[in-house]
Amino acid sequence: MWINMGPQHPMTHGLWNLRVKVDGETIVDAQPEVGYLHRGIEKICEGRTYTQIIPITDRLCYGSSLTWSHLYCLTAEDLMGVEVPERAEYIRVAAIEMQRIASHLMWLAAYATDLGLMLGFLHAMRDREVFIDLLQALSGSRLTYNYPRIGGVAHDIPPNFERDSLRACAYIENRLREYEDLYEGSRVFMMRNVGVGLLKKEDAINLGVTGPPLRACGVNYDLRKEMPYSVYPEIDFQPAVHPAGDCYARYRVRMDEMYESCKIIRQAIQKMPKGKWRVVAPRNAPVGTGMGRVEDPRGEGMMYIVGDGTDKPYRMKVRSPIFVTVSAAPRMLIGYKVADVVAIMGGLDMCIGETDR
Amino acid sequence: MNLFDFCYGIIHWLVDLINNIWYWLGDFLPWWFGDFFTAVGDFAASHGHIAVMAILLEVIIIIAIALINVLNFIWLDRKFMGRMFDFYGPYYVGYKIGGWLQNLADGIKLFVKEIITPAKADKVGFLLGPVIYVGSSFLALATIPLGRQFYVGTNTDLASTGVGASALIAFAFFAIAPFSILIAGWSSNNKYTLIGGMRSAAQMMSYEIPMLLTVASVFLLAGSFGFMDIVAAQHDIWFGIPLFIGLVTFIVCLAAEVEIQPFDLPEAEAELVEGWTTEYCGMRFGLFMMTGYLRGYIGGALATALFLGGWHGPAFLPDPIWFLIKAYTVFVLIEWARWSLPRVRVDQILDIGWKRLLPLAILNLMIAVAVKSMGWF
Amino acid sequence: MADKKRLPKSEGLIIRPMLRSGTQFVRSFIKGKPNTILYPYHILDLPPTYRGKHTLDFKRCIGCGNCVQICPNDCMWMEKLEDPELGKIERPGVDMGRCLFCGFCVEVCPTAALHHTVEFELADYQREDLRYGPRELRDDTYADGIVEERQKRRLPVLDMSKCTSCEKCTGECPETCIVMMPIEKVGRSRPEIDLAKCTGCEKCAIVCPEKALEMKDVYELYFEMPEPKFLLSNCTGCGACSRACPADAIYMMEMPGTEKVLKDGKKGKPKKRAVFILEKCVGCGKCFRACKFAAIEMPGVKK
Amino acid sequence: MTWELFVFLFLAASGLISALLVVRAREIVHSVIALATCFIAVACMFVMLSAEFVAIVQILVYVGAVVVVILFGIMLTRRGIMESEKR
Repeated sequence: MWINMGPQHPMTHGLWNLRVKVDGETIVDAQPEVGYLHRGIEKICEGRTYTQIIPITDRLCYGSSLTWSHLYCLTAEDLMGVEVPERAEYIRVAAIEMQRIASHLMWLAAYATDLGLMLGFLHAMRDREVFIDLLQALSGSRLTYNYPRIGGVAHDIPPNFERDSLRACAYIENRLREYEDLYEGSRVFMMRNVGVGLLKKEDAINLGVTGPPLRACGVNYDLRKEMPYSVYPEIDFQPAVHPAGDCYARYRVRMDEMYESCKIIRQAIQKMPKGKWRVVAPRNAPVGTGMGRVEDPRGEGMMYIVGDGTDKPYRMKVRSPIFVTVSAAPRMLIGYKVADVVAIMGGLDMCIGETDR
Repeated sequence: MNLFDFCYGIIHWLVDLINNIWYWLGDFLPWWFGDFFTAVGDFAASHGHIAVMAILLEVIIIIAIALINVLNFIWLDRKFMGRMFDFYGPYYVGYKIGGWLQNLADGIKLFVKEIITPAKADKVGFLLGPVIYVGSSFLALATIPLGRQFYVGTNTDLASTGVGASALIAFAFFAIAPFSILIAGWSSNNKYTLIGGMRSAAQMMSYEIPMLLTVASVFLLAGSFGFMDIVAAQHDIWFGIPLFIGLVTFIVCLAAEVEIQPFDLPEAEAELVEGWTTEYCGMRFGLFMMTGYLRGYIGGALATALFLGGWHGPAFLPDPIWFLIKAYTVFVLIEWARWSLPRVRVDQILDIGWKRLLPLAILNLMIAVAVKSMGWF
Repeated sequence: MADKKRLPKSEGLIIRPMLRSGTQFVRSFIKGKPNTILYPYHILDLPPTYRGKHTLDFKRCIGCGNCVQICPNDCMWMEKLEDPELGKIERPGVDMGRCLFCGFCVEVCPTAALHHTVEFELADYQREDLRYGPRELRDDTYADGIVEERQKRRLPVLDMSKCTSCEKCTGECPETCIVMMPIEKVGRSRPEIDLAKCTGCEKCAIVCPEKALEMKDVYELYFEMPEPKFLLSNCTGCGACSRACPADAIYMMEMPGTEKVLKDGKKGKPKKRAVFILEKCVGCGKCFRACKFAAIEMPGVKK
Repeated sequence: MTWELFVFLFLAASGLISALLVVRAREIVHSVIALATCFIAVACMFVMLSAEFVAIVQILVYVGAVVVVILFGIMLTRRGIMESEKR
């Protein structure tokens, strides 16, 4: 029996369809279908000037919009050859890591409801609010921040930002321990997660899985270490890796990443120099190509822009991590129960905005 | 004076009152009409007739108490959940009484909503599903005594015992629910509802056995199938203390039977959209939801009567109050576990039922046999 | 089928999560108040950087239309108005139904006349009601009350109509950032100020005999705006660009030696040419649009 | 006519009609519903004969078992076959 999970289904976290063929309650085949949220962002960007694209790239992912506009700015700076002031780089790193924590907390919330734990949902959403408030004070908006600019960031940091962010880090580290009790301390959670959705290391590499699902397979591949961008080389942190390759490993990797992000925010705030936070970016890009890669909360995000000398890009390409990762879903799903679909797909942290673009 | 006497008295008084007017009216009419009037009045005032009406009144009283308790339960659940989740819960509707009226508002909203029957649904089954579910749950409620004198009786002579096998009746009707759920799930003609119904059947069947085994140990200790005897036997010590394993097993099974959170697979909203209630809307869904909480109340009442000493407690509060306090405590305990645990998978729930709870239930039964044969009860 | 793995030890089965939720329950009472904000009754605490509804300072706004140019969603438009104080003016309006609140219009405003307020309750009954014209956005006091994010500099601003090319300012400048540049075919030169070097010492403004250099507040602009390129061969001297320029950066100057000799031997009026003071240019493209003879080129600006 | 006679007639009628429906119904689930109704009617009759325990066991065992019957009914038959026979 084929079951359509989606496009309107609590499991999907967006608009996509997972067709699952079940034998009893065991999955024998699965077909992810995406494309319900296609907005043609790559094409829209070709009709806009380089500045005007920044708010559009915010809309790529509703979970971590800052990462994507940062990625776009990195790419455009690579194309135009703009040197970013050091203060702006540190502000960006702090903001991205806040966004990463917020995104992971949103994942944790969604994952909790997938497994039926409403308490986890509301607690994680409440604590995400702390970081959303910080980013709101920083950028002026709650979801689509539109904060990075080509050649820096939009504003300087607001007063009390250092104090508040250090306080938020301490707060969230306390809370994370609470979550660990709530999730890992619970026998039921472990029953649902350990040994579910196993993905082999080779399969993960062959299918192009990136980010936490890849690191959960025991592959130590973090772009912040492998291809350092921004000021990550000057910051001391360890990428979170777990060897098991199941849902629990993915959960563990994300939890560890949140701890690491707190460390990074602290270092970025302490090392932040005084000075300019923005330089004037040229209006017209030269003829040539620019490329940027970042470690998105969901995996490796990549952008590629071809400039033709005018103020609009000739071509823009976005590589979204989830679009690639979701193709590995059938490998993880087959052989498990229908109830495991939510655990496995929830563990991938689906974000349809960037997948369909 | 027990509940039956009380109702009998009221009905008797009412019938007398009406009969006075009736006979008075008959005096104005010719003699053959007057005779007819007298015959009807005498029939109405006969013992059997008044007894039937008294039983009906009893049922109405019990249902009213149950429904008020259900409203309380929903409110309590929401408030408790809200504080646990760090929000207020019901707040504005009935601000002075802590948002208690929110349930009534929800009920009114559900009442005025349109009831849609899916075009491809099986009409008979779609209608029968909620009917059987609600009906069987209310029937299970009927035999549970709230106090020494507060139970549905049929006869004044049975004052001390109530219905002979009342506990068995409660469990028999409590066990009908999966039948209605399966009917509702099948007739909605939807894959999710069908899977939900199947899960419900599998789950309830596998939890019925450990539950009845634990209950059997209680029957063994009390030496009776009736609630009145069981509660009376707990006068010195609650059965929950020697049969602690049984109490835990019973509450876990109860959570599974009532389908609340760690075991609410039939309506797992993340995987099967809303499980077997997916296609229901309006007041039919409202009935399902209300009956879910009603079953929670029944479950709490059963646990109270069987393990927690029923209405026994210090005498400064009347019997039904003690009973309800214990039932509420059991309910809150179940809710606490409900909001802090994720959902179990379908094969794991059967594992828990057959591999963990069944041995525990048998162990509990053995303890009961040992205790009984030692002559402590 | 899944490998049967041994579950890691989670001590206490369900005790730890239940204790955590119970702790939260107790904490909620100790704190006295849950985390919820009862929205319509309790007002949200928003930071001053919040991007809500726009305000427009009519006195600061020069009507350049840069905000309309940069808007990614084309949700702004320029509206011609008749104001009792300011006369005939052009001011922007915003369609809140299409606005994505990116804040570019505020960032690009050369005079910091547009601002976002923290007002966010913009819901209305009809789509047309969401179109806020300039009069509805007007708030002439808001911009003075807030701390400007962008750096404000006091810079000498040249009024070319008063300048006599006396070169006094060049000698006075301690940073040597003022250079006299000859203007083609006019026979005069004008001071060109390198704003990047300027420290705002005000010496040039003091020394100027005609008060042609004045110190004014100029906001730093982070966007590189397109610059007009002037083609002298196509210019007819009509003056349309000068009238269109909102920043007062184009002056019409007479070119000596181009006078037509009339029949009665008298000399007519000389031809005029446009002189661009690019330091004052805000890059709005209005001159480009006003010019009917293709004498101004602006790459990247729509006609 | 006493109450008991009236109730007995009602129960007997519903028991008979539902027993007939078990055989006559097209949908297998309908016949199972009728079967359950029949059992419950019989159980009520046991109550009237003051054989309460038998009645309760009737409900517990038989109505519980009906669920299994439905499960097998759904699993072992296909709806398409039944509908094609109807035409």
